[in-house]
Amino acid sequence: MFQFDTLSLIFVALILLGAIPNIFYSSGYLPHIQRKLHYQLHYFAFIFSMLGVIVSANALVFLFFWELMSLTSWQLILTNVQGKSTIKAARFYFIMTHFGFLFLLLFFLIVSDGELEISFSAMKLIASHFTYPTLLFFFLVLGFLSKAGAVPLHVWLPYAHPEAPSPVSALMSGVMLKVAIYGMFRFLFDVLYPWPLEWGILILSLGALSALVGVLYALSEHDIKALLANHSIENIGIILIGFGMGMIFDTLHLKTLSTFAFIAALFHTFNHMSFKSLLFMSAGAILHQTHTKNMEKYGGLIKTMPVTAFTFLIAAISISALPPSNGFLSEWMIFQSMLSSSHIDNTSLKLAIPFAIFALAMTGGLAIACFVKAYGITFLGLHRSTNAKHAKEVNPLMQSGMIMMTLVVLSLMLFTPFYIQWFDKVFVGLHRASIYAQIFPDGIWNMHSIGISGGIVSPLILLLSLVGITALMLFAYRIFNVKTRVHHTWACGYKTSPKTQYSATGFAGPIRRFFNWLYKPEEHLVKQTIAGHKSKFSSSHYEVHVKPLFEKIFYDNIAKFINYTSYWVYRLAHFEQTRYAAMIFNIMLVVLFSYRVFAHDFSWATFVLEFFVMMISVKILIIGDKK
Amino acid sequence: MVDFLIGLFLASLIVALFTTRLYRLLLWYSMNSLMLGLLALVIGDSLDDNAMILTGVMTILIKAIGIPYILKNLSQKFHFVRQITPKIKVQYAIMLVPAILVFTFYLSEPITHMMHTHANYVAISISALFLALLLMIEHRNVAPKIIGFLSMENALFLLGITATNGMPMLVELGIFFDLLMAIVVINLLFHKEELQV
Amino acid sequence: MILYCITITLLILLAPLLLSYIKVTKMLLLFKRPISLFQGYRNFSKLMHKETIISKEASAITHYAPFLVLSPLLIVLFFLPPVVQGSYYVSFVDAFTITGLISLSTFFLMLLGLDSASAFGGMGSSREAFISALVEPAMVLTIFSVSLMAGNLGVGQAGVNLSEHFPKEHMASFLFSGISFFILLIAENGRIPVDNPETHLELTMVHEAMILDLTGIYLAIIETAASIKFIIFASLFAALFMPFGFEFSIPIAFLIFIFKLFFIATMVALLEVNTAKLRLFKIPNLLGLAIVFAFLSLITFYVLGA
Amino acid sequence: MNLTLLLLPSIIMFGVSFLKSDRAKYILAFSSFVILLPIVELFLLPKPYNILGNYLVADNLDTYVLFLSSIVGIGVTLSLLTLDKHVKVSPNAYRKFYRFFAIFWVGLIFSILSNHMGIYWIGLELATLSTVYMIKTNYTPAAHKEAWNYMIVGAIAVSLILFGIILMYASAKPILGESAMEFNLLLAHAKEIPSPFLFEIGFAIATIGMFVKMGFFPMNLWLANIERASFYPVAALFSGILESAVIIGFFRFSKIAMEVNYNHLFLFVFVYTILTIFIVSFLIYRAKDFMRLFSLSGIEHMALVVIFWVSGAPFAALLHFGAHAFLKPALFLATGVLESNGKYKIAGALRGYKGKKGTLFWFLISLFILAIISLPPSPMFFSELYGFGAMINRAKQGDHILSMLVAIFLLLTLLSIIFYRFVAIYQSMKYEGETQEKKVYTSELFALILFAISLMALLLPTSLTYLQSIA
Repeated sequence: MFQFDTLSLIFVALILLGAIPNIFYSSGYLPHIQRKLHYQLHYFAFIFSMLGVIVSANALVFLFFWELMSLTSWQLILTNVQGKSTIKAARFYFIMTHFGFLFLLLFFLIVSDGELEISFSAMKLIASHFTYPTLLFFFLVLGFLSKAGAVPLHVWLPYAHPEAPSPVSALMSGVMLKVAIYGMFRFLFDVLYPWPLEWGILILSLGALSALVGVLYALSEHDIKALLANHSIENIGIILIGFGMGMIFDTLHLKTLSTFAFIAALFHTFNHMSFKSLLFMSAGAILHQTHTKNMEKYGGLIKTMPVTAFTFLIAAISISALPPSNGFLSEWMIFQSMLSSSHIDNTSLKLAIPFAIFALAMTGGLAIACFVKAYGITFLGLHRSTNAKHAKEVNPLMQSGMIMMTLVVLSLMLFTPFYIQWFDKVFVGLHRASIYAQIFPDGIWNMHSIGISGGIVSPLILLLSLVGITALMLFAYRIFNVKTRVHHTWACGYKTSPKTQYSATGFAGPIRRFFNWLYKPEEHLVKQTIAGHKSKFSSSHYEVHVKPLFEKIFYDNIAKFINYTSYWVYRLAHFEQTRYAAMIFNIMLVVLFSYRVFAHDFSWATFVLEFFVMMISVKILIIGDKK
Repeated sequence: MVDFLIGLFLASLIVALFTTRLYRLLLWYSMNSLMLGLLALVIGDSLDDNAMILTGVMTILIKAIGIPYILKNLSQKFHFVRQITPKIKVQYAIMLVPAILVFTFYLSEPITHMMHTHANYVAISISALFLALLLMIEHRNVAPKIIGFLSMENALFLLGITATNGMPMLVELGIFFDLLMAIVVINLLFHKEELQV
Repeated sequence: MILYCITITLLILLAPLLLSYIKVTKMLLLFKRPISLFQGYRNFSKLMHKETIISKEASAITHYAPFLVLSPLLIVLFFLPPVVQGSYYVSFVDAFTITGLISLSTFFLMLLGLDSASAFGGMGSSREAFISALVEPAMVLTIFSVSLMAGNLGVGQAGVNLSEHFPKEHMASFLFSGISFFILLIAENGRIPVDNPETHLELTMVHEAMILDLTGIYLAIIETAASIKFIIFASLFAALFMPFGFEFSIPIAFLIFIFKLFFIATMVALLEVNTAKLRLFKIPNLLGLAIVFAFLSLITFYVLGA
Repeated sequence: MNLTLLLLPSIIMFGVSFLKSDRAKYILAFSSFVILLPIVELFLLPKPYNILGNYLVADNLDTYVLFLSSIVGIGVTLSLLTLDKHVKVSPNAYRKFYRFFAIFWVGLIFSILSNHMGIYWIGLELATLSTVYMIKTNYTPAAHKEAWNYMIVGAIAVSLILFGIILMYASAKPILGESAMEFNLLLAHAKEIPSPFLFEIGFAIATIGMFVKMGFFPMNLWLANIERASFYPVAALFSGILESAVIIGFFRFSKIAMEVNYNHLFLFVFVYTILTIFIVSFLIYRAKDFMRLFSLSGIEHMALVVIFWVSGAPFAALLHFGAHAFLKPALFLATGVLESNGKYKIAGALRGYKGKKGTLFWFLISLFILAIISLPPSPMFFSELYGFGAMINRAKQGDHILSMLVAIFLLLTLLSIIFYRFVAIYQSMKYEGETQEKKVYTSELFALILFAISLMALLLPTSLTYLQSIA
């Protein structure tokens, strides 16, 4: 029923690291929730089911907990229903996870021969005899990546995460998505092991695409939680890039490089868990105080909510992959593993990998812009609404949750070697050579890339020197004893007011304009002009909404198609109100005819004849003449 | 003799399809049932099967006389619409009837290789089934639909008699019992108010 | 080790001079009376003595950010390729780390701009975010492709390798990355045509807008950071894209290096004189060019090996 | 154990229904409960157990189905006790309802326990005809119309079944003689049938009859309309009990057909089921009232039961059937409460319940609604896992593995449309619309609890092993 190998244990640790601070935070958040019993019940069931997925050792238990996880998280989104948007988001989320579940179901049913209690290793044997392994791979990818939120199955994230209560968003984004990554690890290694090159390239490209799409849509958001949700897409993309590289290297029999890339992916998984949880918690704290998710209504919160501001800053630095944070280290590893591929002679790889490098580099730059926006608009400057003005620091329980999560982030930063050693054991458990000694050949100070003439980074030295130099300068500043004076910000002689600040929309303006071809934004400009002057106006209001392109072309059309079909089916079905005898007549005719044609002696001529007979009969007996 | 009676059975059913008056329809149904009963008597006689002879007698009594009589009574009591025009155009119907016959013979063609005697009887029974369905299709009123349903019953009796040389007694009695039950229910349904379906 | 320290000290000391040099060159070319070459130092000492005015709207970020802007850049100085033979150098630090450190500095600079609740600060930050979002990928790609050509991902080692055996077979990608890097040098340091460091007009400001509210010692720190950033880029350019003069004896090599720096500064000045400031929304055309060249250089190296 | 004992409660019920006293209501209900007792005894007897020669033979499969039906019957009776609080119903109608209910049970017991195609059919016809009048206990024009509709369509369907039975009988008569009507003999000698084509034709016609009766393609809406027009306990009866009589016939016929030619059977049933689920899923997508919704979903479940059975997963089919038999009646019975404030009001149907009874009610209904879209830990979750597993296994053994997989995928996609709709409806019931007070009566709650307990009992390891032993 259950297994506890290193891979499972690592992910158990991940869940616990994500969940324990969250429990504190959640208890602090509880007074904010009306249906407490409902919430508590599903909250703990959710954590429990995630653990269940991780440690399950056969398909039946896995699928059971997987669905339980979807079910509870769906109910958690519905904890505080505030209008249509929550309901829509919850519905969308649930159908998407169910969609993924279908593929997982197909996958498991194929590889288990219907015997759902067999172990994963027994599945491997069955899978190896299956004629279309790529089909299995596609099922797996669709199943897990719809949960993880990779493009093009990512659309639900920016809807579902903002609507859930903040502790739940933190859990969903920080931890639940990782369960899907666990699934990738578990089943690609345990069941579908030798991978063709194409699979790795597919994962790599999906990752690159997700990373770009995620960060681009994050930039255009002004709902803080939706922004963070979009960043989850980006980070899942980054994890997948690492994962894909690992698969590619493995196919090319570069085992150590492959392990390195996988460790990078795993490391980033942990990092994303830590900082994304923290970000959602901080965002939740702000939401808790200001009662709005709209960033345009924040501002100046650093003065009243210093703890939240500090934790958010740490997480923002980490997610923007700025040295020496843990986010930086894992992205560095992923970069290094991609660059180690320069000597590989394979054209498709040579095209795919530079693209992925480019995507990752591009992502980094945009992520920084995005988090400057998120942090700056939220915490700095003057408050933009009365709600923000009255915000206070949240209660100690929530604070403790955030601080604990900050400690997790910092521990990932400080004890990188320890974590890497641990991740390394996962792959030793999967019959690979340990590469810890190659990554840290001389103590914990320098972290080496595995590739030929790869780079080296020394996270602790970087951290120490940064802190050291800054402290030194601060010390010098104290010594100088500089005279200071406090005065209002200069605003060209006008009074400094919250309204003159840059807004989140304005901040992202240039980038949005650059990517206009992608966003195709809806712009609303309302302007009260004075006496017909174009340039003189008493008030103006500008809003931009970006609807994701994928949603527009993909999901909306599917919805339209279903609507259309159901309309026709509905019309057809209503014939039976008056024409039931004719319906039975025709179904008899077609069944008997088909039995005659197919079961006795098949020939195309009779088949065509049957077709025409049926057409005529349906026309005469059911549809009838037009009046 | 058997073939002749079967021919008459089919003919009465086909004529019923083109009828436009309710009483005429009842008459044709009664003829149809009569043929069935006679058929049972003939086959039962030739096979020396008492059960089948009993079936034949019961068929004639219940189906050829009893049911048409009850239905006629009901129709007078509840003022049925007696002018019943088929909804399917006659032009179509005259094409459909032969088409159904051709189809059923085509359908049962493989059976002729498998069982030697009764393949055509199976075909005719199936076509009778289809024709009875057609009867139900072409009328909107309740009464002809009931006739159609009863003709279906006849069709399967035909099958039972000709193709299998009679079903077990128990089953046949059960079927009659159910038929009576059906009539009771129909009676009850009519009892409250007469309504067009 | 001594040479290493000397180099770093030299770079720090040269930094303000180099910026003043550009200004002087420009003024000369425009037939203006030039300022002193040592104006940078003067400004610094003047600002150090001034009283610091802190905005009432600002938060703790304003107190710490200037130091955090400067310190990553100072750290980068330690990672640059060596100037002379026999000097110690940190061989292994790669492009991603260097770019990351520069971005860290930019990150705090942008926060600084947003902190004071002034419209200018936000505007500057927004523009800077836009520009650096486009610059960062190009920079990572460029340096990576150069270091791949040099056969070592560590930038320091790459610089040495390039001057020891220049990879002639990769000339094409080398050229592409050179072009890209030069554009980046201009963009990252806020030179014309991306930014105009000399005006305080809201249409054109980027870097200046962010630091409009700073005075005294904070301004001094930020100005120093700007000059150090320039010298980092210049010396990276010198080491990676003009890989010669390394093999000479120590004093000559030093001189050649300084000459290279001034040559780069002259080129920048010439460019500044000859072009007009671009509109903000035209900047992507230029930076797009940089990204394209960077990507091209990487892909040329990868696919064609040229 | 003899037949009299089995039929005794029904006969008493029939007799009591003619008494015109107020107490008759409770005696009737009690006699309906008592039906369970002989069935439980039958359940415990060693199988196969010949009740009436070789005509009525109780084996594991049919006692299981009968047992399920009797539990549903108790639930229906329970909710009938308070039916008059929701809708207008005269005492006379009550008694008439029970009168036909008694006949219904007789027919049902015969058809489920029969080992003889003819008796099976007679029982089925009896059950069908008796339900016609149950629909009419609701004195509305709509109910009258639908009763006629049911009468005619049901009669066609049942005639088709008999027609098919006769053809099958004809095909096997040359080797088995008169006993060709006995299921177990027919099964044992299925391979020797001289004219398999005739048998298949018969099977096809009988199956069409059964499918029409269960509301498969193309007759998807008639059951829904009937259930809409009649009282909701009748609807529960339809979906919970009557279908069990039909499905057991299908189980038996298809077992024989599997022996005759498995591939033909599989293809036929598979295509038919996919078509059914295709239509049903899109109809559910547009359904706007509870009756129609539950009825259509019942059709979907029956289609799944059928396809699971045919794919060689009788365990999954039986489990699914059991879950369906408990869930659907429960929901139908609850409809009376859910629709307290208007027939077509889905939004807010789960709101406005006060007190412990109310809370328990909406909680149970939430669970039931989520259980019919097979979320764990609903038995349907497990049955679908095993059922689809068997289908895929079947696909892997065949030659057309890709097209089969595509078909299975299509099936799953259609099921997710249903899933989507139910999720939407559940959310709408719970979170949208205004709160209006609704009243829940204890007897209804008892019925729901009974169903909930039975559902949980289905998941016990013992019952699972029992089901596996049937299979």
